[in-house]
Amino acid sequence: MKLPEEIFNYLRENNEEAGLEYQTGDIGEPWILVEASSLKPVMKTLRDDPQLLFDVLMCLSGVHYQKEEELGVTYHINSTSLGHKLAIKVRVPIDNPHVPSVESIWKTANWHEREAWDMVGVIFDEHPNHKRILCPEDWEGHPLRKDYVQQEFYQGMPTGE
Amino acid sequence: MIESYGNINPVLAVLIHALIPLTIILVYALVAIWGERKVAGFIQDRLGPHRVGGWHGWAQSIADLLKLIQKEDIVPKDASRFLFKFAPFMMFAASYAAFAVLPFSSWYIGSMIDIGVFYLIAITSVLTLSVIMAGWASNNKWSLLGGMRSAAQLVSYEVPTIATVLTVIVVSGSLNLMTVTEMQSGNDILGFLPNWFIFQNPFLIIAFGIFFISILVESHRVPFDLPESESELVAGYQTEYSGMRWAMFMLAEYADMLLLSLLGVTLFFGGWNSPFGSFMSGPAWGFFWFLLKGFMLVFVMMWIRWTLPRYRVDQLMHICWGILIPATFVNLILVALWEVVF
Amino acid sequence: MEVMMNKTTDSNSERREMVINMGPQHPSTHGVLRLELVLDGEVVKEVRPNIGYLHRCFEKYAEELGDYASVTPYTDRMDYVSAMNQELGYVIAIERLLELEIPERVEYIRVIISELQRIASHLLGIGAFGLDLGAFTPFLYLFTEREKILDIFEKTSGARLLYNYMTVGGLMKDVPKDFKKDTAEFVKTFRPKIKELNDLLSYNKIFINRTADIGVLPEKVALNYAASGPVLRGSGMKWDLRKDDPYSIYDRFDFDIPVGSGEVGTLGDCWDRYMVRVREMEQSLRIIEQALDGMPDEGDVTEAVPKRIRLKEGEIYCRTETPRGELGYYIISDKKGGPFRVKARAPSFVHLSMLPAISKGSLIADMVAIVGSIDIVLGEVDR
Amino acid sequence: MTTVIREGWTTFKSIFTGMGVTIRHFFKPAVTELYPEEKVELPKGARAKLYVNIDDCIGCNLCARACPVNCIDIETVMATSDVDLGKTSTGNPKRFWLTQFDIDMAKCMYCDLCTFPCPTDCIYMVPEYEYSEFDRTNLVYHFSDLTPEKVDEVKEKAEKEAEEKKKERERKMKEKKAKAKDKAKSKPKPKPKPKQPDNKKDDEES
Repeated sequence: MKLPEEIFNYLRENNEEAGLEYQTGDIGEPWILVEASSLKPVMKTLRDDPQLLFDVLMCLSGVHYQKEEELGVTYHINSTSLGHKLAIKVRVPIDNPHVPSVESIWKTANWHEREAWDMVGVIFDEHPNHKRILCPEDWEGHPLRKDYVQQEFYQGMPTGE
Repeated sequence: MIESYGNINPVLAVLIHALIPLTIILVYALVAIWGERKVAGFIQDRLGPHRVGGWHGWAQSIADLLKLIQKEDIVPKDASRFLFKFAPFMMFAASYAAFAVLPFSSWYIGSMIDIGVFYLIAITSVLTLSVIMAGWASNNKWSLLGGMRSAAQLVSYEVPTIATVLTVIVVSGSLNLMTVTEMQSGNDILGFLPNWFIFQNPFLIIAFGIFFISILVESHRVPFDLPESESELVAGYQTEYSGMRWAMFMLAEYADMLLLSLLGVTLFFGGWNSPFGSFMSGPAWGFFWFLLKGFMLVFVMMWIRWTLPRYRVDQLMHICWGILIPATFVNLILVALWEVVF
Repeated sequence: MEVMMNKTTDSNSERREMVINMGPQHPSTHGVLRLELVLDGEVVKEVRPNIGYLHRCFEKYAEELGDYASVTPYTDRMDYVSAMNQELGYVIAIERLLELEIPERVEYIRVIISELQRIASHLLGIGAFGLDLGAFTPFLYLFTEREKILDIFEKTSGARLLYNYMTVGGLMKDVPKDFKKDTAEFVKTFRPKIKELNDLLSYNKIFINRTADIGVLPEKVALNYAASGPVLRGSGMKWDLRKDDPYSIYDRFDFDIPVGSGEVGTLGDCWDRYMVRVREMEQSLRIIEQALDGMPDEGDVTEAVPKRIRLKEGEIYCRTETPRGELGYYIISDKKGGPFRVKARAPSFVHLSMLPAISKGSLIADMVAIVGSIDIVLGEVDR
Repeated sequence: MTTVIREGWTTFKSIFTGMGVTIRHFFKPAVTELYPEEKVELPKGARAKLYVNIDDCIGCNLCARACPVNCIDIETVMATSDVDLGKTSTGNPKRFWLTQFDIDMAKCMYCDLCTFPCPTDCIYMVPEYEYSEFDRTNLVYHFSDLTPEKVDEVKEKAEKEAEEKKKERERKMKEKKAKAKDKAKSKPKPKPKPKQPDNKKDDEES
């Protein structure tokens, strides 16, 4: 059972080049900020390293940070055998929100990433089935953006009041 | 029989002979639909129909009939119209025609032909035809699947049905259902048991078991109601039907259920013979006993329906070809041996 | 004949299979779910679940409301079959952010109510599963029992399905006087009913034929798909958040976690998942009994409810064990009155994403059994 | 061969136990409650329909603000000083005419969040569930008991009152400015005034 602090230090020693950063808010849990480019290798080590063995991606959520004009993706991973939990964040600018897909590491990411694309508009590279999952395929805009305005008509049907 | 009437002109006599089973079927169908819903209700700790027509909603199925008559009769756009329209009537005609050979009582039988059983088996295979016709004609993927499933199911279960009927013919020696019933009158097996076939020969009990399973399949009853399994194929071959046509399907299904259970009663439970030998037996009582035993079997079918889940298509086939058919033929030999010995 | 393509189906005109849409209006899809089945005869070659028919964007509501406490009625609407457990998850997440001290009586009442809700939800899940396979009667027997639980909930919270009963820091109202008596009486009458269900359905050979060796989910695949709850336990993994990631006061009760054992078919098939749910109900009864004894009689349930919730910057991911699996709330708070972002991680969403993996090469009848065995609720899938 | 027999035997045994269970239920009395004849009365705190005891309402608008779906809309008019609306049963003075208090039961989701903030507990749920309507607009319940004429009369009395008060406030302001000017002339160097919070000063200017 390792605390996020120790996991962060352990990760820092193993792969130097990844721009890792340990952050925490005033209340609640800390998280590790990772560069979008080095996300996949970090995730691979997190899953396969015998010390860590994060075998379950609990939750993957897309977030729109309006003030900093950025889109973020938060991964909550958990190791059922060793029992520790970790939160990892990726921040990408809003105009080219490209994040590598972790679908090959955890199969559950497939639908979660499609939902993040649908709701917040983060583009996941090499995603096998990069389509909207909740809204209809030809829906415009991403509903969970802070500045989202619902379209008046969808295929001729009025949408809101 | 017609010649015993003497002076009534033959057309009227034929009409009477044709109408008696028809009225029995229609009245029985209405009562059976209401009965099934009441049986289902009581088994599931609820009441079933309770409002229409006063005491325990006896008029419920009449109300249903009226509703179905005035409902719009939709024929899908590019269904093959004639086959679609004709299928339900053909199904009902098949099961109605088969009633001709059933001996209702010593005094009344539709037509006293010597190969009654042979005729009956031939007619019931027409049912399969009408179900496939309905399934294919309604141009709906679900009913196509329902039709195909029922084709496989009905055709393959013809074999165990015929084999078990054959075992009884081996014992009775004649194909004429009236003589089959007459051979089962009186009750002198072990002193008090009526000498119905089921008691005469122990292996016939196994034959009855297999026969009962296969008539469950023939009349699409759970656990074998795959052609119109609600939870998988929406409503199988009946999906596109509505109004009077669908009512005709329901009528045909219940008539088929009664037909096969009456056949079972004739072959195994001594048709119109009363279980107490000479007491309460005679042409009038024959009617009563024959229908009472039929309704008992129908009740058991309903009881099974509200207890068991449904089989899958390939398991159904495995049971038929893997277990039932070998069992019936082995049983056939055993019955024959038993007959030879006693 | 050319298979008519609707706009959203990608064209497979060169493949001559039959594409059938099972849903969104279909008797056994447990809600508005469209399964695009590519069929070769009756064998299912490929499944493409299409969801989103019941999407009401709970997450947008949570942000727009601008107040932490008034989100609870919307959490009920996600998995409307086990509403209390949804509220419990959200409420515990906010209390952890606030580091709020909860009175004993509230904790005990919350455990009793969420365990009752677990039984009610399993009753519906098992009944619907039996219905999918053609057994109509168990559904009715189980629903008579479920009505008793709903009556208890109606007396406590006033509503039958969507309660909005738990708030941040406590409960809306105190339980009525005869709450303990009703619950104890329910526990006593319900135990023999489980045995009756086993006689009627669980060990019925036709039911076993229909569910054994079907939709087999190996443990490794389950973990890779982040399965949880009865689906994961059905595959033989002893993983229950009430024990492995304890929240509320579950560590005070002793109950064991039923796990699939491949008793009838291979490990991880439909029957194991079903049987885990049946045995879980017995364990919930044990918890309720222990909680009833330990429940303090006095204490105001609304004393710790804060008038106005003010949260500083920060975020938390808090997960609880609902009848369908692990329900997680990821809440980001900034200084304003309402949450900046609430992400609800629904177990049914994850289990449905596994469907293509476990139902390769099964028949339509098995497809119905598999969907029934993973026990999904579409309100939670679409949020 | 033996497996087939054993398989067959377990199948029949399980079928017959199942049928035993159903036949036992066949003879048990039904549990259905016949609705129109046997009416089920809801428990005391059941959340079925909102009711407002209007003479206890002080028009504080807390319930409308607490409602997540905004199905309560209240319009209040300030009571003029000459009329006294008396006190509610809980002793809070009533200072507003309630010209409109509508609850749209078609939008209400029975979450009961409105009954808690109410200071006089005048809005609560009544266990009455047979209020279905043919027309959806009939589901909007009007709880205000003021007749339309009374509403107009109250409204324009309130406007009159508001103008008087505004005039009176301007008059007071002019006197103060006049007093301030002659004070400045009489004392060349005024005492340093204590630091005043900004917003108080803005009020006086506006």
